[in-house]
Amino acid sequence: MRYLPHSEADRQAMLRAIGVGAIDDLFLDIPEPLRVGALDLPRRAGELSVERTIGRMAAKNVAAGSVPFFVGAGAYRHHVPASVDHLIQRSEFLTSYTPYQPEITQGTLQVLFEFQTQVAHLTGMEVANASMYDGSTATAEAVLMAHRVTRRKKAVLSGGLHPHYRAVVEGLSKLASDTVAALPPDPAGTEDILAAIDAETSCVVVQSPSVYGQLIDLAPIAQKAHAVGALLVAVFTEVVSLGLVEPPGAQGADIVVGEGQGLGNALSFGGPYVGLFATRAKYVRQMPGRLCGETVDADGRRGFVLTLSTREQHIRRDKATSNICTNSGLCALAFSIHTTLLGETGLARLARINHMNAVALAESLSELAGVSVLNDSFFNEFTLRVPGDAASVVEALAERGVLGGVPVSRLEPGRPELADLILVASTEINTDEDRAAYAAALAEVL
Amino acid sequence: MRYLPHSEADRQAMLRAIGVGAIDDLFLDIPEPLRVGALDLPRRAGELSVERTIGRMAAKNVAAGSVPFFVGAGAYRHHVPASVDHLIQRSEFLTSYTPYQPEITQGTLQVLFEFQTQVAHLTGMEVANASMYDGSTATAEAVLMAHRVTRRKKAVLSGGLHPHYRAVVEGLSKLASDTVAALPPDPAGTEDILAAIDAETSCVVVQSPSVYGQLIDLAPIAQKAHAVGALLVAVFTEVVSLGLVEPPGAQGADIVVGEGQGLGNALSFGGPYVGLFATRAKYVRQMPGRLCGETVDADGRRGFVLTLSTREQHIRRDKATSNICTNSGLCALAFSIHTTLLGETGLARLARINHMNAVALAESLSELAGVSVLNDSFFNEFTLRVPGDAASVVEALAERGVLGGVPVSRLEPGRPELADLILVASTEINTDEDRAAYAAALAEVL
Amino acid sequence: VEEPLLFEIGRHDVTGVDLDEPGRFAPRLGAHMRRAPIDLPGLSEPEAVRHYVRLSQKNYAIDSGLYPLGSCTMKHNPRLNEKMARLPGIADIHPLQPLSTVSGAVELMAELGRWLLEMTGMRAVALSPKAGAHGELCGMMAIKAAVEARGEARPIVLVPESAHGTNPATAALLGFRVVPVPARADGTVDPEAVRKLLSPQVAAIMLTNPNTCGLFERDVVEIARAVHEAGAYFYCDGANFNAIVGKAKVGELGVDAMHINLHKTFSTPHGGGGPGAGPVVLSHRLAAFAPLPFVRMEAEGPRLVESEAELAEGETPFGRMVAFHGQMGMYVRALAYMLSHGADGLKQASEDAVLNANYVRAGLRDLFSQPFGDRPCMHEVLFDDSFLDGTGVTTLDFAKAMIDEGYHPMTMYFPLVVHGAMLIEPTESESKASLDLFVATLRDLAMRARAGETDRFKAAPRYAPRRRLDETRAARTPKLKWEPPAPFEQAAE
Amino acid sequence: VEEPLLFEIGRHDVTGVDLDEPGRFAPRLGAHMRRAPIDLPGLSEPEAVRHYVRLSQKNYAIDSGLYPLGSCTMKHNPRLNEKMARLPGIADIHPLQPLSTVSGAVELMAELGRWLLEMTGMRAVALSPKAGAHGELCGMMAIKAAVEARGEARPIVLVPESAHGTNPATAALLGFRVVPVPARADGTVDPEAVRKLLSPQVAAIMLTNPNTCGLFERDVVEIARAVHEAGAYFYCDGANFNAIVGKAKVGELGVDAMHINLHKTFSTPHGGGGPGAGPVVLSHRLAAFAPLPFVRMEAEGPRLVESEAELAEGETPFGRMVAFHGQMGMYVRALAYMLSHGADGLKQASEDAVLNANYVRAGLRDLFSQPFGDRPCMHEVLFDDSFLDGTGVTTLDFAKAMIDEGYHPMTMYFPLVVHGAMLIEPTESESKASLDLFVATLRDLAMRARAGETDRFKAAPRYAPRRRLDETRAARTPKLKWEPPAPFEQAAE
Repeated sequence: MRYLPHSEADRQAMLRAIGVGAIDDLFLDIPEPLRVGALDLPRRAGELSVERTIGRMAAKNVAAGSVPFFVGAGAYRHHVPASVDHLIQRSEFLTSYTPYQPEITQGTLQVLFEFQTQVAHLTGMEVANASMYDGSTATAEAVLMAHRVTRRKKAVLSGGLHPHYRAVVEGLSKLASDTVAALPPDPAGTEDILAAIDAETSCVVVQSPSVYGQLIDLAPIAQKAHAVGALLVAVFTEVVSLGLVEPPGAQGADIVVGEGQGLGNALSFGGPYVGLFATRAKYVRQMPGRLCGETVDADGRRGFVLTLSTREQHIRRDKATSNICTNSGLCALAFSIHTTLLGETGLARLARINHMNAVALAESLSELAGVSVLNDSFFNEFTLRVPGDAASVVEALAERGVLGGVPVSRLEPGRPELADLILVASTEINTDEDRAAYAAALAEVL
Repeated sequence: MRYLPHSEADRQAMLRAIGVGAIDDLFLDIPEPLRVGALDLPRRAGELSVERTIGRMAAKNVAAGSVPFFVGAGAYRHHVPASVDHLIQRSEFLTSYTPYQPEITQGTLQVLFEFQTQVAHLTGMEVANASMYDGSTATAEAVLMAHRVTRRKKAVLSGGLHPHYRAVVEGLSKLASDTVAALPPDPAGTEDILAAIDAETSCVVVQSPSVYGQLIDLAPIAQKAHAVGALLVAVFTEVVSLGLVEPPGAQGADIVVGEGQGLGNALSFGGPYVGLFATRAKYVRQMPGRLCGETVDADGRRGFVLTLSTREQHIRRDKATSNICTNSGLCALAFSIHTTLLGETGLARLARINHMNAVALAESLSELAGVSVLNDSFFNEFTLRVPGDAASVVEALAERGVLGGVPVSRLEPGRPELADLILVASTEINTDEDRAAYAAALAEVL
Repeated sequence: VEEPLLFEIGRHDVTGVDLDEPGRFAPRLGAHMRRAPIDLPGLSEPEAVRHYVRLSQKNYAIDSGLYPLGSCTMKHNPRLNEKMARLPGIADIHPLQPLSTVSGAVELMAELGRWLLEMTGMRAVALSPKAGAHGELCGMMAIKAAVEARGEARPIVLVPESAHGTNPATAALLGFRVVPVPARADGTVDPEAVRKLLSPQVAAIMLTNPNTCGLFERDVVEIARAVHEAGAYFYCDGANFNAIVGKAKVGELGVDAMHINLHKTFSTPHGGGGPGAGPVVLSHRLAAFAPLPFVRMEAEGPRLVESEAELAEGETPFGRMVAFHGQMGMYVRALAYMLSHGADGLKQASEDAVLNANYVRAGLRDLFSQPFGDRPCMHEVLFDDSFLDGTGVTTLDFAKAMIDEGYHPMTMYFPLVVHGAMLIEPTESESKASLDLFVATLRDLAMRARAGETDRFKAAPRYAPRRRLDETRAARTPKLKWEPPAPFEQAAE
Repeated sequence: VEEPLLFEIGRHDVTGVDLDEPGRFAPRLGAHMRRAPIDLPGLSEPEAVRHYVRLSQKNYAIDSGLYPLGSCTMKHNPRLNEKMARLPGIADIHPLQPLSTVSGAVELMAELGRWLLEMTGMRAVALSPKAGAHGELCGMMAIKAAVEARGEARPIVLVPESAHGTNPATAALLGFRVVPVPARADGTVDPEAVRKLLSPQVAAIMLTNPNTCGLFERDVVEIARAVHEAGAYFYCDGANFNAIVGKAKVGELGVDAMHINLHKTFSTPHGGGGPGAGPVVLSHRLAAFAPLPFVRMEAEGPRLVESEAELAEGETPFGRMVAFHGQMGMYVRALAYMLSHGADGLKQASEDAVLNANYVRAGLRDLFSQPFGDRPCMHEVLFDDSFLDGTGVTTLDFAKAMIDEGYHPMTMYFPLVVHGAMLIEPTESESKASLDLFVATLRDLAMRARAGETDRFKAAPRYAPRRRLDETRAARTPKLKWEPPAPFEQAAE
């Protein structure tokens, strides 16, 4: 087997050195009747065979890059520079462990320090951690953190929060005996969330742009929350929006969480992605996840280490702020490299192009009879109302080779009032031809 | 422009430091009327745009991996392990220069030393160089070297030599006023090359397996050549054959040259490839190309350097053994890694599989009426005689989605006696289904 | 060579991405336009490539040397897996594009599940957890849901002291009270001790097997029986599953839920700290509670069930662990690894992992001290620091001295049940020659420690990009992001 | 950390490639079966990856630091180009599969040719040469063919003494006699000197422009006129084309043939010594002689002409340089580079390259000595060793000391016309900050040399994987491949 270095002769020599006669003498602790004879699985296969097996599966999927593509709803197709993927595949990044031995992992550590700074700047917050699994789990952790900070147990969730995010928060809260007050779906951003905030509230969780694409004014919500001693948890699923819209930190958010996939990371059918998590400096010891900090070595030279680990499970065990014992290291690296390549100028321009493309698409599609855009303001995604069943429309578009978005019914099944809505995203990858193809296909389908 | 680090402010500051007012003040030596205004070419483009432009061109080609594929004739499609391409893309290999500063290029140098050893072992020769451009230019260099060694000027070329190789040798010889006696095409390996060797002969150049796939017994040719003071230059275009067939070194060859593409390197429409060049130790100072040798450093530790460079152009100028001042470094690295991964066991097995697949294909195709295999012995390629015009047959096969080989007429145009021949190769990439598809398509076409 | 911080070399007006400035258009941002700059320096591509290449050169990695981190399983990461994960039909598909356009992806998830279930002998699998600890959470949520479904309230979870910290942390996150289970003198759990702690208050036991001392819990079947008789569930921490693949099926041992770290057992890269993936296999007792989404095998093929609206009879998912469907990028790497090994290769890998650990044990047993006596271990071998008694050299010093010899240290001070623990896991990826050199180096260090060369250890590492770092300072005055240096005038004060 | 040779760690029965042993079949090898083993050790994949990763770590590279090799043009290698070269429609097409299945490849060659011709103002291009020196050979073969086509025999080629060694070597290879052209005191060629050497015996002059002293030959037009009047041809060595792309067209300067190193000017990677690519552009005087294969533009699109049977009126190729069609893998990288830059970016790159060289010149001019006076240079700046007079430090010592400062040395002792030459080419890829640090380091070294710290230079490098290597020993008793060590008994004698 190509991954196993031993020859048979090596194995025999090693068994002799250990002083046993056969390999099974090392497995004697496994009760005899429970030792496996053989697994009902195929035997080893060469690279060519594995490539063919997996290649066949891959070929059954429609790659986003092969069609006019407008799917978003929490994951976005952006162009990632070739150097990003090259760099993250460097052995020294790819095959390194968590940097617990800082003397020989300064590379990873400096990257994390730079990442934390970039995330803090992007979100307008004072401090960010070294990343979480993804946006949805970061949101759940933010709610738990708000409980710790406020010593309350009730989270209020906006109706613009991504339904999957809501489900993650609700599932955990239900089993942890916390309370969640989730407002009904709010496609147009018109809900009265202020009314839902009360003295029991630990935090109010608001997504902007919302899952429906609507941009939300967070400042009044922050004000109300703070007035009752609650925290504002601001969520985003499209990090590129931060290149153009006012950051949550400038609007009074206490915790900002979001999905970082849009920079540096492929769609990959939903994962791995990278959760971003930022907060105020005063809450740092209540924060979950890894943190990298600056210090000096024995010679006084600047260096970096994982720090404040007394919050973490491997030290504090059942008293930890979270059970999390990893970050999304390589995805964070990809995020950080892409952000570095863009810089201020590039990210702002990228965001403007995204917005322009979405505006152009919205204008073009809403010219069709019976079709309208629900949002008065949006970034690169909006909610489209179509005559008839949105899921069927999206399926019919797919048959015509256009991946036209996500029917809201897929995220919110069983709500007839949402059955005619499609979430439609457009990024810098879309060309005029893509938009024309969409409009033509939609006209044909309706 | 993303590859240019300067901001405009940087440029201005630098011009000031230099003491000139504008960039064109540094180009004053270019006569004014000859300074270019603007090139009639498009302006800069982002990655996405470049990917689309080149991707469109690429998409017009039929990738070998997407169809049953049987094309050889000097370039062979083998499966290259994924780790090979990963390793050669390491910055430290990919973006390093020729190892003229050995203290900081021991990586490249040790690879070359290992490569030279592998090539010497494979060919059965005493010494090999650090690689040439490709098999065809290595052959031309071998002829020039034979001229230097024998102080004669006439090369005899076998009719089994790849016609492109022959053309490269002939073109150079013609302009360098040397003589070439090229025997007529010899599909079945029946020529009497011994008769062409005389006292003027500097070398006789024989390919085995020949371009027609025929395996040639080199020993009697070596004997005759040596008897008249000439050298035997043995050529191969499929290095994988050396895993199964007797190496030229064991048959008396004086210089062995060949194409190494088959190990580690993609087809890439013909290049870059890697020429292999090996000879006897006594001729090493007449050898062209780079050589890496072992030595010690100032602390007595083993190390490697480029050596015997007094043969080379940058030292000897017009007295050099060749004008060559590069090798095919990265391709040689890929070759060496693939060979290391295979090892003795793997290469022998790979060669057996190739041979088995070619035998199975030959048997299957020659069952068709009017179709026959010309060769009595071959490795993974053979010459097929078909009824009618081979070029039309190959084109018709291509229309049916089978790339069935190379019509000999493409390499030897204007020879009606060869017009019904196809060179057909089969490697480990071919499945039973591929062979069945070929046989079915050929039956349909004939 | 030192590498500055991005913020010290980047400039706001430099970009490594060429984009055309959009033409005029009427924005629809409302009043939400960003008002202040972000403060994000940029680098051109050559600068960026060099920045990250140079940073990478300060890292140790499996590809550059043996990485004997016990419990972390730093094995070879095949490059084929990276290639497969980058196929457009895998990397470039959206989790919410029509299911009719991703049948291959669902098939891949089904196939991964099939392999995991056959290897473990379990009933159902929850693929979506994003890491091992997330898998633990998933498994314990399933257990809590099952307990609640029975109308019971069982507030206690039993956890041995040798467990990974994630075990008690996970239990606590769900509001459980953690009760420790003591270990026997031989490093394993005593079924009698468990039985004494069991009661109708106990929801589950969380056991690692093979355990963190590198030993197989030989009474696991008896423990499982006792747990089940008490109406509780058996959660197995699968961090060490790599020792027993093809040798024992946890389902047959009585386990109800176990997470599988795809990065440990199935070689997806650690990436400097993730991303991981932690699918959870579930017994028939818990299968119904598997969270959304999951793959259901139907006559027409596998089907991805995403919402409660699509549930069939008997499916009672406890909720959802993540947005979308989990770590496809890791699934494909793990599946490529499994397909490559096959049933025979997977078993061989377990055997070689155990062989290698015991070979290191055999090479060191006369000089190092084994806390539980000289007996075979599984895939990792545990030493304590008693062989350093009187030398003044601590486990930490010893580990840092390994850096100067070109090795990554082993896992230190874990498990907590052993004083000055040193946990060595060579994995199956190491050759005999590599282990011979490693053993020789450790022997040499041990002898130097005993010979009184204490300074060498206290000063270590000397040949690394940094010497020992001041972790106390980092924690006391946290500096968690770059701040511009004070202006010159102030700095000069 | 030392890395053993493959032959010291590999084993004949270990393989890193899984292949199934074929079943029984009747071989058709005749009597040609290999009789003895090859003697090729193998490594498993983890061992192989580590072997090559560790070897790579002993290399310097552009990606890890400034690489100021004059005349070699070590510029940034964009990763986009690597990605494009690996598209299946590029990497996985065979040179002899039916032309109907590779129209995109031919289109790519045509497009590359179009860019090269527009940038140079020439008539035709021969894409196939595999490297710069091979391109020289191609160009000189075209010239020789043209001379012969006129029924003439012109046995002499003029070459300035500052030329790359490949120039005289190439001319000699074709049987020409090389006659040197002296340089003026200012480092450029005097048209008068050329005129004096011209005669009906002279086939061509080979001139590098910008020349190897980093200077533009300002009398190039006059030289070209003289050469043409004498019935000879003007070959231009295009190694330094990168300084003038978008600034001057060599066709308008009177050049008849010039090779273009795609790896220098258009960023295809150097790869530790190749592969390169050396397309040759030809004037109307030589266009007809372009070798096979070439791309002909026809009404239906570009057509690849492979054989004499397909020639049109007036096409008289002198032969063929290589099997197949040349370096497609390099064509696509170069084209991606060109498309990325565009006309404006290519010009900017030339300007930045010249700007950077002059910035280094300005930073060093007071401490270093310029052999041809303090005047602007093109893309590289030449110093001689007179600033080291009396220090006991040679150019070589100085260069090796740069290694200890983390830099690759500049080109040394070339061009030969300058004593102790140091030729520095920073390329356009370096930032101002990078150059500032480089200049400061060189200034520091120069001052240390003058301060008498000779030992530091003589002992350099001290902080590299190896100290200075014994090149004499390597050449005197060449050891060009691995030999098994002598058995212990013998070795002990």
